[in-house]
Amino acid sequence: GSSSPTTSINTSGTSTGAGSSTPYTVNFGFINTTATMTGPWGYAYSKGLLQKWLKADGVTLNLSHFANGPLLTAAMIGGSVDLGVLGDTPGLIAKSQGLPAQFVDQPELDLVAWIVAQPPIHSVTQLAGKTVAVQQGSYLDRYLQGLLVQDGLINKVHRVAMLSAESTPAFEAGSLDAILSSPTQWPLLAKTGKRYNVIAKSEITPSLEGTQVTVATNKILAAHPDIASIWNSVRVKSIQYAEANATAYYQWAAVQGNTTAATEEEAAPLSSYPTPNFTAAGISQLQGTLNFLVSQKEATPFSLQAWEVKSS
Amino acid sequence: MSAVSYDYEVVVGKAAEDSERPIAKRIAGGGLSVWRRIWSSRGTRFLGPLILLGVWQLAVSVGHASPLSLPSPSNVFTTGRHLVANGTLISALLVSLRRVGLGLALGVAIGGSLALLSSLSLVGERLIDPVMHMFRTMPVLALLPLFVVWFGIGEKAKVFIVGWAVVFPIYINLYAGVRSVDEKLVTAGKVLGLGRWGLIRHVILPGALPQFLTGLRLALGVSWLVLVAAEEINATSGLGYMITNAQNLSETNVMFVVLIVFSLLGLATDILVRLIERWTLSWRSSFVTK
Amino acid sequence: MSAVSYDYEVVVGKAAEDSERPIAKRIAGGGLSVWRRIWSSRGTRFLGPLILLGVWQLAVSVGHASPLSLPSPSNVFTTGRHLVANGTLISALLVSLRRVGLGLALGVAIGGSLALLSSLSLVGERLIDPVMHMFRTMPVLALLPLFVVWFGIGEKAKVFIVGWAVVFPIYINLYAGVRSVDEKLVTAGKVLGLGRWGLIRHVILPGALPQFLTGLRLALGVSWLVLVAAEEINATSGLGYMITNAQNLSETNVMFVVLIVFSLLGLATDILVRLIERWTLSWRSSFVTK
Amino acid sequence: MALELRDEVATGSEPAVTQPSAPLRALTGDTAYAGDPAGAAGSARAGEPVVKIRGYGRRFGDRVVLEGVDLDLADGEVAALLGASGSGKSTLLRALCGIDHGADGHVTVPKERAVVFQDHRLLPWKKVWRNVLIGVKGSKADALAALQEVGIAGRADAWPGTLSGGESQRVALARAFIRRPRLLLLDEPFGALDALTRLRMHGLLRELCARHNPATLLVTHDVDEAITLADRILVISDGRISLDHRVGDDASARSGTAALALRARLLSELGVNPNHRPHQNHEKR
Amino acid sequence: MALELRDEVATGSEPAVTQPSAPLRALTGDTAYAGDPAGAAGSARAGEPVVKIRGYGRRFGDRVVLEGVDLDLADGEVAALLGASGSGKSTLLRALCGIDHGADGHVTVPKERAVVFQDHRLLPWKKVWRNVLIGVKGSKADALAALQEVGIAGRADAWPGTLSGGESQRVALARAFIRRPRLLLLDEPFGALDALTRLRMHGLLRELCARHNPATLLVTHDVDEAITLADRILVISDGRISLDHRVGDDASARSGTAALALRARLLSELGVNPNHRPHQNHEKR
Ligand SMILES: Nc1ncnc2c1ncn2[C@@H]1O[C@H](COP(=O)(O)OP(=O)(O)OP(=O)(O)O)[C@@H](O)[C@H]1O
Ligand SMILES: Nc1ncnc2c1ncn2[C@@H]1O[C@H](COP(=O)(O)OP(=O)(O)OP(=O)(O)O)[C@@H](O)[C@H]1O
Ligand SMILES: [Mg+2]
Ligand SMILES: [Mg+2]
Repeated sequence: GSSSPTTSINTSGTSTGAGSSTPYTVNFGFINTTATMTGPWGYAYSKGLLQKWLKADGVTLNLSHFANGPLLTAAMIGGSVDLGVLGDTPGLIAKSQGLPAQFVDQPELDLVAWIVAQPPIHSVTQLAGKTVAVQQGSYLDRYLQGLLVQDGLINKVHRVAMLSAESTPAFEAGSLDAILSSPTQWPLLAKTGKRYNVIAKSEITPSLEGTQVTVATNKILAAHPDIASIWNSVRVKSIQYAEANATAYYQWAAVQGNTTAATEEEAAPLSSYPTPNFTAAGISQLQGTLNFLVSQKEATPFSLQAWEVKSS
Repeated sequence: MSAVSYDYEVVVGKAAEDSERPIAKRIAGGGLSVWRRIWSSRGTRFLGPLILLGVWQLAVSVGHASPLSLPSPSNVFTTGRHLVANGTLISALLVSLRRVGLGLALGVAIGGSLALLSSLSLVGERLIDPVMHMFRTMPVLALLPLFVVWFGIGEKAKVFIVGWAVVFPIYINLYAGVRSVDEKLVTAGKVLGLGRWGLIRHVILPGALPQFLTGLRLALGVSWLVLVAAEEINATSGLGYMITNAQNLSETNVMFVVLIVFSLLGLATDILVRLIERWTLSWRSSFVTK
Repeated sequence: MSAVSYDYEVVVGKAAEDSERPIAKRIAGGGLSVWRRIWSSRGTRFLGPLILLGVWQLAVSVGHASPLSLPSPSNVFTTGRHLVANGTLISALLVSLRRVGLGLALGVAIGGSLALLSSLSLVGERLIDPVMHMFRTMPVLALLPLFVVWFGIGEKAKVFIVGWAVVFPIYINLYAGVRSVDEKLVTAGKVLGLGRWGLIRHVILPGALPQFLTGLRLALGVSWLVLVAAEEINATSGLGYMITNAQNLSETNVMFVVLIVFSLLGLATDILVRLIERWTLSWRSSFVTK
Repeated sequence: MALELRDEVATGSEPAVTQPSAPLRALTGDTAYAGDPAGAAGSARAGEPVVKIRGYGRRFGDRVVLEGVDLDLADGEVAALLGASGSGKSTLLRALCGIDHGADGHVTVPKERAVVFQDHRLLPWKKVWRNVLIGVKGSKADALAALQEVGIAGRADAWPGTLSGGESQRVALARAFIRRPRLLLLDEPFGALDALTRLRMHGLLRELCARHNPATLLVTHDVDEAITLADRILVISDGRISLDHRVGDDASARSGTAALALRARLLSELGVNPNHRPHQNHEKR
Repeated sequence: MALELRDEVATGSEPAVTQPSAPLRALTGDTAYAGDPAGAAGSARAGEPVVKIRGYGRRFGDRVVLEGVDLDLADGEVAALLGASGSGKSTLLRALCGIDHGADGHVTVPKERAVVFQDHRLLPWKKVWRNVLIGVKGSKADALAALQEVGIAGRADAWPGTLSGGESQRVALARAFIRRPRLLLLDEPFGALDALTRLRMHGLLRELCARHNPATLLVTHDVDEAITLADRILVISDGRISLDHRVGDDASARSGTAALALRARLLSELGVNPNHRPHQNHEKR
């Protein structure tokens, strides 16, 4: 696929089908417990740029946020959300269960995951017989399972499902031997003053890293087939804008995540936001995740190619 | 007297039944005694659930709902049969029953004791009641991390979470029940020579029992609700775990199977409480003819 | 008669009070009338919360808990003052109050109507009661995605979720309340010429009112609990949103501030229901001297 | 016949605790005064009895309390009902009220009824004056007038829970007296009253009867009261009406030797040795 | 003195709805029979009154029901208490029971008391025979014997809710009669009984008094009953004991002209024209 150039408002309504020429609203959903959208497009939104760019295409953006993937996909099924960004695992699972939506782009790659363990554990192999908590169905889970399969530990490590809100305090209290963490959570752990070991970082095994996917419902695509390209173009503009203001961007991200600019740069560098809607590296990461989910019987196989939205 | 005419009615006998007709018709949907007799039979309790099933099937057939949000009854049934056959459902049920049972026992014991202390002693009331009202609005979901810190991530934490949630309906209803016991009976008991424990045992508890049972009904319901939250912590089986899992994996069929299991558990707990009521409140039915 | 000696007691007068001493001491913690008088004053209701505060401070001082899991009262207080000063807390409170208020109104209306239908009509009972028991054990957490599918992600969904959770305590308590109305009074009302609505208005509802208010107490509590779940859906403010957010950002101070707001709301709702009780159940206090 | 049919219904319908609750049964039953012109009953023709009881019987489980009771009451007739404690007087009254759904036989009564229950049955959540007005249209002034007549206007704004036994009973009387019933059912309505108040109430009852001419059934344990007030005295024993005596219409029947003879007869019917007069033959201790 | 002090406590302690609930107050109060040897009361010396009432008064809000009542009851004395409805008879009895916490004055009573309440107060959740045994150690056989005496052994296994008015009253009587009280408080205990049963109960009461010799306070509206049963007749009016008459100890005082004279005096004290005899001067309608 490729990103198409933006088009200006066409009031005559003849250039594209299904009446997309009149201004319309797109309900956009993303995963975050705070109401602010993160990432370059979130930054652009906070500056009022994203709205301006979309306005030029006759699109008004209406943001909604969700605590987890299942709620976002439920909102897409119910028609409350037309376009959404979510983690690849919930996205692939929902698609394999029949989510009536298509794959617009892969806005973020290389989601970084760490395994943090209580001393004296200092390597993944030492996790054998230990308890590791991870949020089920998240990219962290995908990384952990992938790594354990790779190291032949999948049946030796006691893997438990917990939300980070509960696993973090449990880990601090010593009930857990290790937890999965994103670098953004690390400063919080460091704040306790205790010493923990980061025993694995996903940067080393990028094939096990998660990605994000943007999906658009069949409904919105039927009504406004150009929405995918419109969104892609403003996404690219956002990334370019953020790159041009990198320091300010990381600063902004740090405030949103209650972290530091350095942490944000490590966890989600601007380089992990590709401008093309589909990249070979990204698709191969996604395919890896899908294969993994299929092997775990959590998803049924399907063709990513066929899922990609057919740009108008 | 002049021949004024008055309305008469039959209060005993054949016509007495027919005279019930207009109102019976309005409320009961059928005016004939035959209908009343049919509705009185216990089997009609299954009608509501059946209608529900019908509405569900209809909603699916009309096709307004996507199978992702509302799978068809037959699909859910197949999935259910499969889950029963491979033992997943039964073992999850057993695990959860254990947690709920222990949590209930704990919560009823604590909530009941606190309610008695608070409703029977002035100092108890002053010390306990406001604290209970402060705790009961604290959302379990927000307390989960604290539970984890204090009670770990084992079975204990799960049982305590269920117990915590159960305490409040028991406390509130038993407290209200004790306070509503007819004071005339309490003073009578006292004058008749009952001591503190005698009064509690023979007058106050029996008098508060109906409301306690209402509390128990609610507690049974609540315990299944918080089970889902409790089983978000380090669970590898259980109904709550199953449903969260199904949700994460978008397995709507499984989710509905578990929801149906929950609803059947609701029916079962209701029947259980009805049995307890029939057994302990039989004196109430004796008022039937007065 | 031979000079058998019997025990006497003073039942009215100075000594009558002193004779209360042994038992008062055992239960009330202080045997002197002075103590009873002190405990009777309404101000002592704040003692429980104060003790709680003390225990909290102690736990922090002893230092068993990490500041991440249990911040100190003073820290929380500072954070609270800050959140009040910058308006965050107040606006969150107002937003949540609106949701809870609307949800309560909806839930009370629906739960109340269903309870009346079910407790007053045979057919209603057969059709409604089992279905209510089936629904009430279905965990709200698991139903959230269905709510989102059916009611969207706006205010409506949040209000409906609160309403849904409120329906059940209201239903259960009002149903039990109606069924516990003294049948002698119902037949008396009927014989005195009250029609269906007259009976409901003058006999059944007032008779069921105490239990309804117990249900309302529980409903008020439950509404704050589910608010947290409801505000997981696309909320940009509100207390539930604030607490989830704080949890995810590990802002334990903020979390505790919101928990304290919840507990104060619990106290406030209790006082509210007490006022309603004092106003509507004043006839009960008249039994005081009988 | 009718008896068998009822039996079937009585056993078929209400199985113990589960079903229909008190309020439910009351609501699905009929309502006095509710006006059901097309109902099963008709209108009175002059001279016909206003209360017709045929083959009435009542059993609780195995215990037969009343059986095969036949009784007619004419317009304006005041009948006193005597009988041992537990003989079924209140049971019969409940049937006449229309609130007993388990009886056998056939009973027709006028729709306009007023009742004083043995246990008063004031609604505890309604102030005294509102209790008087239950089920009738009237102002507080009407209620106060009725309460004035029974001598407790001063407690009009009290909660029923604070009344003395006699005061509650008088509120119940006021509640009956404010109506214009065709049938007045009084279950030991003066039992908790002192001598003076009782005489006043007798006067009131007479007045009410004179004004509205209802058929009246008065349950009492006081033989003298029955003789003073009633046109007709019924005694229940062994589940049937064992004595049905019409008191003569002239005043002489209620005084002097005629009254004493009647008194003796009634007492002996109730099992008391009629020679046993109060303040006579007991030596104390 | 004591009066002022009580007042202070009475107003200071119990503010309306919020505080202490019924069960709570009962529990934190004292308990009859509970045995408090170190308590404020002592033991009886022979010849001293067993009940001492001094300056007793009771007001409800502004309404003074009783004021400045002084009364002693001796061991074995049977006192009848007459008075208009609402005059405060039950109120006085409640104080003697020890369940009225708002009274003024000073009242001492023996710890062993038995009471029949005007409204019976059977516990609806206990079968009849268990109701009889509340607060006493005894077997079902004991309960049955007591129920036999009041003539309702046949209903021993019934729920109180199914009893007739007179039956409940007799259960309450059985409950009192099974005890060995030093003070027997009876609030209109025979009001709902028919003539025959009432006579039987009179006999039982006499027997009980002969056996245990308790001081007895019997509230009744029946002047004849008072004359037959009591050693002493008290009339309450206008908030005080307006008449305190000792009935002579010989049988003649309870029969013949002496009784009639006493009857007339009591009735006139109660406000009834003593010439007004039943079955005499009312012409009907
Ligand atoms: N629901 C019931 N179940 C069983 N027995 C009952 C029930 N109701 C009444 N009875 C019995 O029926 C008998 C008649 O009761 P009823 O109340 O009619 O007596 P009564 O003549 O009014 O007596 P009293 O003069 O004592 O009021 C009594 O023995 C009573 O115990
Ligand atoms: N809690 C209360 N509040 C207000 N007034 C009360 C209360 N309890 C009793 N009274 C009033 O006190 C008066 C005396 O009541 P009490 O019950 O002692 O009367 P009584 O002499 O027993 O009358 P009866 O013969 O009718 O039983 C009555 O007027 C009653 O209304
Ligand atoms: Mg009766
Ligand atoms: Mg009295």
